[in-house]
Amino acid sequence: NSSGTGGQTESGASSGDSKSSDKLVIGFSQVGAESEWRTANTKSMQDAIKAAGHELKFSDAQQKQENQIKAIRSFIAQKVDAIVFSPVVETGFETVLQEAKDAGIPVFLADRSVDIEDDSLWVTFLGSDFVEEGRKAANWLVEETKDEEGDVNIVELQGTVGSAPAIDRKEGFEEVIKDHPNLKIIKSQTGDFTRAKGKEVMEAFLKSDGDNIDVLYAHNDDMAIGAIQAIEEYGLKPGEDIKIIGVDAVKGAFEAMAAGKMNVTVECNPLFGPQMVDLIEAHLAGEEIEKRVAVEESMYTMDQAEELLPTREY
Amino acid sequence: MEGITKEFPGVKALSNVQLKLYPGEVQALMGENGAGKSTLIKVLTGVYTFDEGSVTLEGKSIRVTNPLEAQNLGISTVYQEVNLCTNLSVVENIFIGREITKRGRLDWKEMTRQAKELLKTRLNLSIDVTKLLSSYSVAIQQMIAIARSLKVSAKVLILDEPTSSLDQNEVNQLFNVIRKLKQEGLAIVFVSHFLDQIYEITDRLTVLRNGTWIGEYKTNEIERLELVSKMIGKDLNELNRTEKGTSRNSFDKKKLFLQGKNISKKGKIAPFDIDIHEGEIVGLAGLLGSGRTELARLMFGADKADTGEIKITGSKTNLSSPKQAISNGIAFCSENRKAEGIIADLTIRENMILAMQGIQGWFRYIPKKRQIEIADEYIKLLNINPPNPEQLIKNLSGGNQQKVLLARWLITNPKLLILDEPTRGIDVGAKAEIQKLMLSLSKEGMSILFVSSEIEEVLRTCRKIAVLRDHKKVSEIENDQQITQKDIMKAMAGG
Amino acid sequence: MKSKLFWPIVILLIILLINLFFDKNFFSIEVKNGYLTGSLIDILNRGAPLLLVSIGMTLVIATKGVDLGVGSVIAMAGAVGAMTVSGASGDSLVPLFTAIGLVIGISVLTGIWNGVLVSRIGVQPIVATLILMVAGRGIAQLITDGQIMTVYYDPYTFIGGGYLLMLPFSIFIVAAVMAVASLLTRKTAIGLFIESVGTNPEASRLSGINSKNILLMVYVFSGLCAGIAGLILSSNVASADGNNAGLWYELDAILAVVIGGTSLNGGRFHLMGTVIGALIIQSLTTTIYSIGIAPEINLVVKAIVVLIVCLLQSPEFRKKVFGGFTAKKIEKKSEGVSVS
Amino acid sequence: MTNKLQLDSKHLPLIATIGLFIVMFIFGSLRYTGFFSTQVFLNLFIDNAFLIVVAVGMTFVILSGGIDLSVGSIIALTSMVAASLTMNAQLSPVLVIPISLLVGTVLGFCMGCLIQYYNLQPFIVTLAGMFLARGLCYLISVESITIDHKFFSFMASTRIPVGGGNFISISVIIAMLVVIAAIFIAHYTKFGRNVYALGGSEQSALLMGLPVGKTKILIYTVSGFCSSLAGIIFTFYMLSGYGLHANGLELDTIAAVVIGGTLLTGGAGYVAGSVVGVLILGIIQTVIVFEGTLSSWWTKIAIGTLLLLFIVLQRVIVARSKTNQTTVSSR
Ligand SMILES: Nc1ncnc2c1ncn2[C@@H]1O[C@H](COP(=O)(O)OP(=O)(O)OP(=O)(O)O)[C@@H](O)[C@H]1O
Ligand SMILES: Nc1ncnc2c1ncn2[C@@H]1O[C@H](COP(=O)(O)OP(=O)(O)OP(=O)(O)O)[C@@H](O)[C@H]1O
Ligand SMILES: [Mg+2]
Ligand SMILES: [Mg+2]
Repeated sequence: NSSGTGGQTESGASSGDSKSSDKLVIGFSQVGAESEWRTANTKSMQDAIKAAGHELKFSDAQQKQENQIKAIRSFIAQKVDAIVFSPVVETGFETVLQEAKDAGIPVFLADRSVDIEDDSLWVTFLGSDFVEEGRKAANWLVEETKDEEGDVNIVELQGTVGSAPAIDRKEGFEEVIKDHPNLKIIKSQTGDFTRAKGKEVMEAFLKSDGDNIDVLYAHNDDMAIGAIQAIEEYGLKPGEDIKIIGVDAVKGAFEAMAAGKMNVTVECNPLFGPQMVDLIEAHLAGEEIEKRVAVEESMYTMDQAEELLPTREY
Repeated sequence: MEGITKEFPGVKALSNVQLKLYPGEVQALMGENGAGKSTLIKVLTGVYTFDEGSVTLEGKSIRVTNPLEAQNLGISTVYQEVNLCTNLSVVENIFIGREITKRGRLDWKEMTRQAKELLKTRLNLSIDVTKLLSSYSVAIQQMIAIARSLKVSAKVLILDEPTSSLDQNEVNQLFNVIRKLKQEGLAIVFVSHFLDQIYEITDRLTVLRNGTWIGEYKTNEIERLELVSKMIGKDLNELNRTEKGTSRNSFDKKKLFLQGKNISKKGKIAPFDIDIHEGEIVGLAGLLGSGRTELARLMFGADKADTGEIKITGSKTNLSSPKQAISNGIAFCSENRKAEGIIADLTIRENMILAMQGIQGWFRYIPKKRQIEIADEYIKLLNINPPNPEQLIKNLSGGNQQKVLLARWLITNPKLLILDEPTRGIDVGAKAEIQKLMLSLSKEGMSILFVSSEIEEVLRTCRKIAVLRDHKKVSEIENDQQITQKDIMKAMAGG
Repeated sequence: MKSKLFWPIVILLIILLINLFFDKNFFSIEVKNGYLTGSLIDILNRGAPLLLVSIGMTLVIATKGVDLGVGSVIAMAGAVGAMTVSGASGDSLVPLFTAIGLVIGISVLTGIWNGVLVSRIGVQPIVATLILMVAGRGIAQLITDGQIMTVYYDPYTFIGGGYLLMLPFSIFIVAAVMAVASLLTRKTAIGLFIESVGTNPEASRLSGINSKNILLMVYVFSGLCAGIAGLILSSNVASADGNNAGLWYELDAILAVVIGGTSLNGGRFHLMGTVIGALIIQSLTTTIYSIGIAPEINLVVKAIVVLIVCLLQSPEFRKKVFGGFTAKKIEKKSEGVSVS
Repeated sequence: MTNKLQLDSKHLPLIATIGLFIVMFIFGSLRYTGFFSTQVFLNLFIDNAFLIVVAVGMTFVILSGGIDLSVGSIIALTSMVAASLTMNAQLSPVLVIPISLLVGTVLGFCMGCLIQYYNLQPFIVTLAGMFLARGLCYLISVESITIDHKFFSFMASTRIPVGGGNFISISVIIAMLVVIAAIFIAHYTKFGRNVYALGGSEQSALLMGLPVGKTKILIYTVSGFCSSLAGIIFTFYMLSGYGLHANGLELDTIAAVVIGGTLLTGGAGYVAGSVVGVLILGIIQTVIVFEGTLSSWWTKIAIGTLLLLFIVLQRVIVARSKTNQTTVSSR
């Protein structure tokens, strides 16, 4: 939060030349509004662009790639100064990005990258590394259970089947635990990133495996929160009987951690709007920019929760 | 066809029935409503498969499993209910299944030409054949169905009640066609409840009763009354026919029930006036498409009138929906049984009480026991077969469906009953019953607006006859002893 | 009627028995923390929202319509409910009843909206309700401001998570709605009117039935059912998620109705069949979760089960498959179309 | 069909729809800079080529009184099959394209057979087909597969100039060919007329001796084929195969067909109408993107509102002129 406004003034001061003080028209194509995280991300972008005095053309793709391509085409037709977009999927944007390039409009990727050989098609990718998030989660678990004698039984709540965060968070997590044979994923099922599904699936897990479950790894906090309710209703203590790992670090997760019901959440920071605006302005001012810019992220555990809770924005 | 047996769940529709057809002859299939005529035809054309029996065509044993096969074998059929696609144009309905193609594409020009010609020359009908079938009345649709069946080069032509909503002119036209086909060596099956027609056109008759075969006779060798008694299985004397004299019932012409002034609907019917007294039976006569149905619909609020006002027992009333009409004591039995009458998936009982329940509203539900009582009462009154109130109406024979619809309206005990071709497809015995019923109802004070293509029937029952021509009411005739069919016909045809 | 229910029940039993194979205690119901618990009760509890929506959907389908808006109504109802009680705390029941009142109000309103479009303006049901399906989710998010709204007010969570007489409260809600629906359709003329309007609207109109009001009513009822389902769902997870709550419920509900033996062509409807259909779907979902089927093949499994269910209900299929052994028996029952 | 006289009542929904589309285009042009250009109009075709193709297939299904929910999933499956054959199995497009086209065709055929022979409801059979096709995608791969192949890139990026610096894509040409073929099939072949008859009344069609079973199976096969063809176009468009592609597309397609004036009960409607329906959905989206200030939820509400506006106006126009018409329609 503090970095938000801070970054803003900084950039305004640094770019003194006429080009970037011009009002820019920035087209932003968002994936959708499927989660709190996404909404926070959208808001951050909107606020940052407005605060910098630029004009925003916003388009919501409703989770559909074809809509996103259409939106980018329309941005080109409207001759915007820059296009920012969070690709729904990694693949399939060559054609339209080529059109943008031909029209001389720079493209910035947010949150997720694209899988295209020709990296001249976009300026930079600013976003989180989902695989790394999975690794972080696993590393925490490895650390936490290093004294444990027997098997540690893990259940996994996956995100939407086929979505990039689900695939990557699973991959990163498995990559780490495969060196620790006592860590075992005994059940893995999709909870579609939602609370209701998370709860429902966890309920079924508990019915079939009940007291064997030691750890829950959820691909996002929402599913973890749903699962916590299921665990409580089942009569176990979340956070103690079953350790809970989430990803995203949304406010709800902090509340759960503060109440001692959740152990850890890996941050996936959506508030990179100001950072993005800086990058756009820098690029248009002719500065050289790295192809991959990481968003600053960390990990929060139960003991930090109480103190950080009031500062969380999303 | 030999030893045909067909069983529906709970009903043995045909048992050991035979039917022989000879080239160059017209064979009549006779029987009461529900005797099994239509079923026999459907078995022959592969709509139903039969349980036992055999069918031979030109010495070869055949087993038809669908109508397409039947057509390919040279059996062309007009089914009882008009079975055409109302969403297609008339040309398409005539040609679909045997379209004319030119260089791989359908040749609409040619088909339109041929269709026009066919209707004109064969049936003397000149209509716009590119219009949708739904824009034509049931009668016209029936003619088109006949035209379609003529289009095939067939060996066997089956006509299941083709004349039920045609008037005399059209029937004559059809008979001319049939005679011609007969000469060409076709074997023709003709079903009708009009004895006059049977005697006029057929050579032989096969009589069915209750799904059993009664006998085959040469038409000119059997007396009318004998035939009827064969059909209904009762002695002749029991069949007391309504005499013309009794119909001219005396009623006081003092109480006016409905008074319509200057009612019209653009493109449908020119402004007309109409008075209906309590206990009066008013007939509507006219040629095909003269606007009788349209007039009747306006009186019921099924269509909204553009102009005019209606007074019921003296006070001005707005009839803009059927519901309003019904609450004013008006009932309307449509000529289009299939589209506007039956609720196919419901039972006899439910179909019967529907209008009554409509009056009672959502919450004053007629208790089931009462429903069954009512249904049983009318099943008995109208002699509906099968007498099971829980049978689905779609499984009933055409005539029996008609009776159920009649019952639906009788149950509401209306003050004015509008009947559009109520005797369509009803057998001789039942027809007489219904006419008798109409008279006795009118004696009790019920007014009836009666539309029929049978002038004789109108003459027999009606006190007053309104004649329509070209969507216009042309005259109103008081029916007294001197009036004959000829007079009415003259008025209908004009000139 | 009886035979319509036979195959759905058999299928439900088969699915449950498959579970028994994996989990010996599947059918056992025990008392835990003072409540009855067990997989069967879970299925009922979890399935409550789907059951409700399907019951409403049955009546809509009986009029030859379909209501695609139910998922969005669920989301809106949850959002409204959660928002109303979001500030509340403590044990005062006033916010709870306000929430319930508002939800019922909103869902009736959505029903009127759909009903008016279909019955008065004459829009085809699938498109009319598609409008609400799209816009409703937007409205739900507008209410929650795109956030997942969490509720910290215990009475609210009772609706979807509480217990009464040792059983989940949601089961009682379903039972009540089902009872109302059955009474309305079988003890009043409404059922008859729905079936007649669904079979032949024109003939019904000419018989003096106000088919417009019947249509309006079924959409209102469907909206109401969806609204209550939304309340249960949102209360159960103590939060409201405008974007995801009730997603794809419309398809599951239609599926339940059809499995239950009601035809999409309108006419006869079978409420009890729908209930069994919904239970089949819920049991299937639960089974997939609990026997550990990989998420990638969830859909394939679901597709196969749906197909089997439909095939078993098809007389033509049964004749072909079982015809060999029980030809005689079936022939007698069948419509008389001979086998040979 | 050939008769000019028919240009009245039957074509009215279609004419109303086209009229509304033009109004919308004018509205957009007046309101947004850059909207009034040939390219924006052509983009509607470029971006919706696949939707046009599925809508064409769906039109036949709906005309016959059925429904096909599997189209979106078949697009995804086709893209997945094409991608994995090209990238994993390294097959040449000469093989890949026909095989991929077979995917939907075969699935459609099977669904048609189930519907016909076992008398199942199309809604359910195609719903199962929808689950199955999407499930099969995940069996091939849960991740998306990028296609990196000369042929596909060529198909994707070739621009066919149409004058004035405007261009269309190859997919648009394919889509237009499909539309022309479909219009021909619908009106000038026996199959086409049988579809209409079937939609009017299946029972009548049967009694009239039409090959109902064959027609039905063929209809679903055609729809499956169109979905697969759309899948190929979609693959050109996306240059990837992915299990989540075209999620929920079936409803868009049905909406497009119905907005285009086809009755869901079957028997009445036009292929050309569906194309206009697709364009209308497209222009709604374009307007919203050009507006560019709507949040995610307002976007949804706006789509709903515009859809409502369209449908109600269409209804009003049609109803208005119906009352001026002389004929009674029985529906
Ligand atoms: N699908 C069916 N299911 C059950 N019963 C049927 C079915 N179709 C016909 N029936 C029964 O078969 C019997 C014969 O009916 P059919 O239609 O052949 O009579 P019909 O002689 O043509 O009478 P009508 O003169 O009234 O047309 C009737 O009792 C009818 O109820
Ligand atoms: N000979 C015809 N030529 C053209 N159109 C006709 C003809 N006959 C009927 N129609 C059309 O059918 C419509 C229905 O007519 P209507 O039902 O009022 O006739 P009707 O007098 O009841 O005769 P019937 O019931 O014997 O058909 C008319 O409005 C007209 O458009
Ligand atoms: Mg008959
Ligand atoms: Mg008439």
